[in-house]
Amino acid sequence: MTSIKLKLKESEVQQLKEVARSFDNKPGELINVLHKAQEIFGYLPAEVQEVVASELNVSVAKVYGVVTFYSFFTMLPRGRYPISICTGTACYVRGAEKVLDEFKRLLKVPVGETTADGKFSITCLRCVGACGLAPVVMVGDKTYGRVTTDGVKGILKEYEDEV
Amino acid sequence: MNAQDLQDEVQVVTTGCFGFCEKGPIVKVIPDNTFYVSVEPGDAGEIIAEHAIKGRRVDRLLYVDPTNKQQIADSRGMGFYKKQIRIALRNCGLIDPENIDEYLAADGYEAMGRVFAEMSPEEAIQEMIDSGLRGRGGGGFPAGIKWQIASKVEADQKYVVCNADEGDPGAFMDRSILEGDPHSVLEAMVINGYCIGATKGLIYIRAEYPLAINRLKIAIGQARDYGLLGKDILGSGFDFDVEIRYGAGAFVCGEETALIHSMEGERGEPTFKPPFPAQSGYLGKPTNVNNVETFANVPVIFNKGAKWFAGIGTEKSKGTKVFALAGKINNVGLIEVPMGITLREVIFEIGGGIKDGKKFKAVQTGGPSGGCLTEKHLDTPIDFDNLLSAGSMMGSGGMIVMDEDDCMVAVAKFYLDFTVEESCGKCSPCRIGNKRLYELLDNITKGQADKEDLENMRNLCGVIRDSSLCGLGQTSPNPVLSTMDNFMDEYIAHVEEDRCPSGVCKDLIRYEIIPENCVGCTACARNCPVNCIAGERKQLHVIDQSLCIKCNACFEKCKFNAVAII
Amino acid sequence: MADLKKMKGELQSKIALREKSDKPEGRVQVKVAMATCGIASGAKEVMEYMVDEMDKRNIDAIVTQTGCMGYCYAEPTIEVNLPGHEPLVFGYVDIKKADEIIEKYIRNQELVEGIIPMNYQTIEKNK
Amino acid sequence: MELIKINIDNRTVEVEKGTTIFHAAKKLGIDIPTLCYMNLGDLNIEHKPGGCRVCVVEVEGRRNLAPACATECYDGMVVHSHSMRVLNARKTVLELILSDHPFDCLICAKSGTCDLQNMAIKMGVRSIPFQGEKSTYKPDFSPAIIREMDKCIMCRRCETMCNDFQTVGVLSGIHRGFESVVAPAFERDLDHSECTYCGQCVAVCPTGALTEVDHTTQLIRDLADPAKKVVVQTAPAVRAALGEAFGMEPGTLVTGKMVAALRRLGFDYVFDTDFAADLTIMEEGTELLDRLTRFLDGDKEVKLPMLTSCCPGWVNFFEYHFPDMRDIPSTARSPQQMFGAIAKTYFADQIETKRDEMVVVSVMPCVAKKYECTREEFKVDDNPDVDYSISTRELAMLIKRSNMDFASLPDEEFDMPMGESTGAAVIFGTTGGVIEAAVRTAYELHTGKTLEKIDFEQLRGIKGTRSASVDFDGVEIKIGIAHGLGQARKLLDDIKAGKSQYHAIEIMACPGGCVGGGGQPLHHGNPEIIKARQKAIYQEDAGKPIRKSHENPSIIKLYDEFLGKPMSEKAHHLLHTHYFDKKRKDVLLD
Repeated sequence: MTSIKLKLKESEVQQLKEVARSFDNKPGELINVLHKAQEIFGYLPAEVQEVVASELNVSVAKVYGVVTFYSFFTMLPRGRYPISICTGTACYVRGAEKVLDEFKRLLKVPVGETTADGKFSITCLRCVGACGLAPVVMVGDKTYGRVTTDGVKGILKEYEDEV
Repeated sequence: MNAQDLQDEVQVVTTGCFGFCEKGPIVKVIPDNTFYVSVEPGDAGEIIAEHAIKGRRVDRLLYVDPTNKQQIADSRGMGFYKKQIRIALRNCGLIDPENIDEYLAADGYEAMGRVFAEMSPEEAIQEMIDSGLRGRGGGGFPAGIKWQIASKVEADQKYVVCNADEGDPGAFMDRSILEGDPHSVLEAMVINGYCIGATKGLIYIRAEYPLAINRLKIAIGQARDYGLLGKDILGSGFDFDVEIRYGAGAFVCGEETALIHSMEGERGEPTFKPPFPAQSGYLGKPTNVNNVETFANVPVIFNKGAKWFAGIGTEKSKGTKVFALAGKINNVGLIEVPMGITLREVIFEIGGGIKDGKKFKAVQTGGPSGGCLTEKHLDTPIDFDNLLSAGSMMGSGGMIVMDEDDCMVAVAKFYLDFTVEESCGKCSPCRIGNKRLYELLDNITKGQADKEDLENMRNLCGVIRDSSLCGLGQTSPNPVLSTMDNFMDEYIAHVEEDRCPSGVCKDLIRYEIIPENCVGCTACARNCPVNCIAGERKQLHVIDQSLCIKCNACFEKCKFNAVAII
Repeated sequence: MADLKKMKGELQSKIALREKSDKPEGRVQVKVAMATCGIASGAKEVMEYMVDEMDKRNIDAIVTQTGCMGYCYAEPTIEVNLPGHEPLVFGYVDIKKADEIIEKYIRNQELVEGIIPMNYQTIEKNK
Repeated sequence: MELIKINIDNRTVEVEKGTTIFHAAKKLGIDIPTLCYMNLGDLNIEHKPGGCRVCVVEVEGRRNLAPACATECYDGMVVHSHSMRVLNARKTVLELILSDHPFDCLICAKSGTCDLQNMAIKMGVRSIPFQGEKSTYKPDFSPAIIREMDKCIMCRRCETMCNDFQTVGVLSGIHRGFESVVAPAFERDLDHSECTYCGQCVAVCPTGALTEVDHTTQLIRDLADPAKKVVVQTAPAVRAALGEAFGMEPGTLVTGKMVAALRRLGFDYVFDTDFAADLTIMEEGTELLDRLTRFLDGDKEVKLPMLTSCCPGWVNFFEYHFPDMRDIPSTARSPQQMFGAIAKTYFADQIETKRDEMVVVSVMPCVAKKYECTREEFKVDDNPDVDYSISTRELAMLIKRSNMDFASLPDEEFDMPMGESTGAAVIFGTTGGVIEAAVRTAYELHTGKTLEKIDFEQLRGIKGTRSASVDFDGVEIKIGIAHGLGQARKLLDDIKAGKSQYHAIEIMACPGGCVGGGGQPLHHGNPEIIKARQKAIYQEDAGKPIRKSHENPSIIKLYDEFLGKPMSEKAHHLLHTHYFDKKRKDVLLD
């Protein structure tokens, strides 16, 4: 897994330390702390993991082992409009794969990556539990149900004008 | 109606599917709920004349109960409406989940009060055992026995864990319960704590369920404010409180030992059992793990009695089961049916049949751990043991319906893709075996496999099932084995004829234009993303096979059935 | 084991509470299914609309949220409970439909299209 | 203890309740194969992830196969360890593992000592019915350890050694499913991690995924170079384990044959690290006495307890994890480095050889020593005191490569002067040995009396942490001993908290000390092998004519002719060192 080189600001380090403290710096709270950290930074770059490791007194390797185990955690920054395509069974049998292919084709990025302008990123989700609306696509917090390949362009268009 | 000048008094409205398609068309007259079945246009006049004007029922068109041959007029008395019984979902869609008062008004926390006042932990556990409730998370282990084991282990601290890491793709029962009736789970956890001597409860919930998390938090806060959680609950001297822990996107964490490791901040890798969590679980302490739906049944068992509960369902599977009905079915939704109902009733009556009038092919139950059941299983009563012997399993309750357009090899591959991605990697058969199984399936869908590979695959399935560490690996070959058992012809077509009978596997199909049907509208050519369709307006179009990426766009666009999948 | 007396007191206050929260006769009650699929298909907007419009149109109504009703294929769904009538569930409710339901069904008890028949029994009925 | 009866392959055996099928079968002489199970016995490390699934057996009445390593027996249990079903599953699982493993056995460093290879031979695998994607990783070459994770089978033994036994925490399982592998954080190279190079991961790795850096080619080239004087030193633990590489029983002492072999390999001088061990005692013992005397005189500044410093894994450990305590260990260099410093000065002068014409090679039971040689502070004008270090395994390989029949070699003696040593030096090879050697000398120097009994039994043993007191003529000296860095961490935490009661503490990174080192013939986590080597070390000590370091005539001569006295300025310059703060402060990625 590659990572982005970035230097944490002192205030950000303090913020992380505060998060760890709010969980009593307990090693068992690692996953909760990582959730919070990802909420703050949007992703979990190496240096965030280093700070978390030292605050909870666990090894960095262990933190990395946990981060890479769970698909909810990401070490890559997501686009401003993260697109998540549900590939759960219900969505699959109702054509999610074709919808996904259409997104990949239009944005010219593979799953898990972000467009060069940092605007969109594509990820796959396992069932958001809205199977009645299959296939389902989420852009940020907004959910689109019963998406067709034709509808993909329209969804992207909604975000096109925003700078 | 208009002809009879009744438009002001009688309204004709279309409604959603009544879920009773075998007897359609159906007409229901409100306010008296009279339900007419198999109505033909000629009958409509009679209904209007007799029922709407004179207030007399047209007996001829009433539904006849198949068991006692009596005509039933009121739809609520009809057998079909008895098919669903809402126990776990009793409050979902009825009460405001963010208002504890509504739960209290619906007998909420009464079971807890009753247990505290009238029962010893042993008696309460006995009640659970007598109810016959089996774990709804998939395995079907008797919940009461589980509680009993945990209660008998001596420890200074014990834990109650609610498994809300619903990970089966296509399943959303637990989410719906937590979003619709969070207190029922909290109440059950307190009862569980009282029974086994635990004072701490943990709910392990997927981070992907923000709404459920939020409603749980509200519910916990309200229950604390009302003294229904915390110290000395209802003056019983019993303390119990609940915390929320978050999953982070790992299906394997539905396995209880993996779930416990995840709650401890570790990689969610399962460990060999024994020791069972009841002996050594969270932080090494005795821990009882049940899933959301199991807990949601508990208050009802104490309110209505074990006997009442055990009166529902089959001999070995008591009560009801919630299913998330999805896929190629008309009434996609959440249903709760008594154990013992048949798949036919679920799919064709409650589910309203197959979408777009297509032919039913298979229904997948139990998610990636389950199997595909077919026509021949439609009349099998659904319970834990029957599904197992049919080569599938109850699982947590996902039910995905497939029609004639679904390729069963591709479906098996889809599930294996899921398993490969979700395998934790700890044991070799699951880590490498499932990968190889996926690759074999992939080869089949590409026409690169032969009959020998099928045998190889069957052996591999057996070994993965026989020697994997946890439930995930032990059940992962089920989608392959059940499709091989039931749809061997499709496998054979792929390996021997390089043909995908359902026209799904891209490498085995090609798109061709049928000259007789093509009118030269250019719709296909204009929508082809790789411009591989040539042809002038009003001329026959031709697809360049060497460039075609099989995106299906031409097929979808053609209004004249001139594009065929061969 | 438990202090039964105190326990009883608690239960009594519970019942008082229940009476208070029981639905007052004569008021319209609207429940909006606000589970994830409902919200994803627009239940939140419908709920807000309902709350605002009931107020604006001077209809004495309680609009509450509730969990999944199980009719995922027809989301958003709402249940309308008119005094003296059986509760009715409507599916595919958007703002336009909501307006129609208020004007026709709630005001004038006229049925509108999109009724979903209730298809289960409650535990009370199953004695 | 409750006894239960179980039946395996139609034979009954009585075992204690709680025994696993694996151990019950052992009692019947049935060797159920495994690739992941590991039990360090007395060191309280039992690794039974139940992951490889090669040990599966059939238990009557059970739905699926049971892993023998993790399944406990119950009374009346009936087990089949080689039924058709078991053999098919075992072979299929092995084929699966092999399907994700390179087929370069012929050129693999582990060939011949590889558990996976042996298993394939045993199971008669002749073809792999599964083709598909193979895991590929960038190989990682550190100064001491090579990681080729293409060969990893996810037994996770290394992870257990690194985390549970050593508490170093460099390795962790990462990713999941088919992508999962064991790696340092962010898949960085070991060189950019806090790896101490203790080599225990290498010692337990069943395949060629973890091996040591190979210096044999370099050595052959140097031996062939007539312009170079090649000097070899061999660590005490090597002689107690080298024989195993030639099929001898663990614990066979092969000192004389080893010397003969080294001489035949072409070394110009065959010396003994034991000589330097005696020198270490002179310096470290004097330092301890100095600190003790000052402490007893009321000096509040003096740092006690004093920690030993001869183990390079341990030195790395405290530089990374306890840098604020780096003034506590003795400043004495390790015997390997003392040897190099003296060889390239005192001895080089004697044979009138220039520094850059001399190659000092060490044979070590250790992989961290390879790293220690490369430390900047042990170089003069970029020329290292010890040029490089080879492991016991590499020496065995060289001997085989040079067509020698090791067993029939005569016993020969080390060269003089740096081949002369005492019994005190030999026991450096085992846990408790360094401190016992130090006590022998410090006692006599402090009290001026001769020890009546040289053996300090209270310092010996295999328990992870031990403590003992020695009466220094009325002054009670409290001594702590730890082997395994996890045990060391506990003692360091106590010191940090001001709770330590010790005056001196000996720490060795490896289980059993150097006898269980990462460079030895693989112990595979078998504690019996380690204990046998330990016994051999004490046997060598008992047989030595001189058993106290300060009585070594060559050492006495060295001080007379060259160093002056212990802790002299010259001694300081050549035989002492300083430590660095290596805690990662910079969280920036490189």
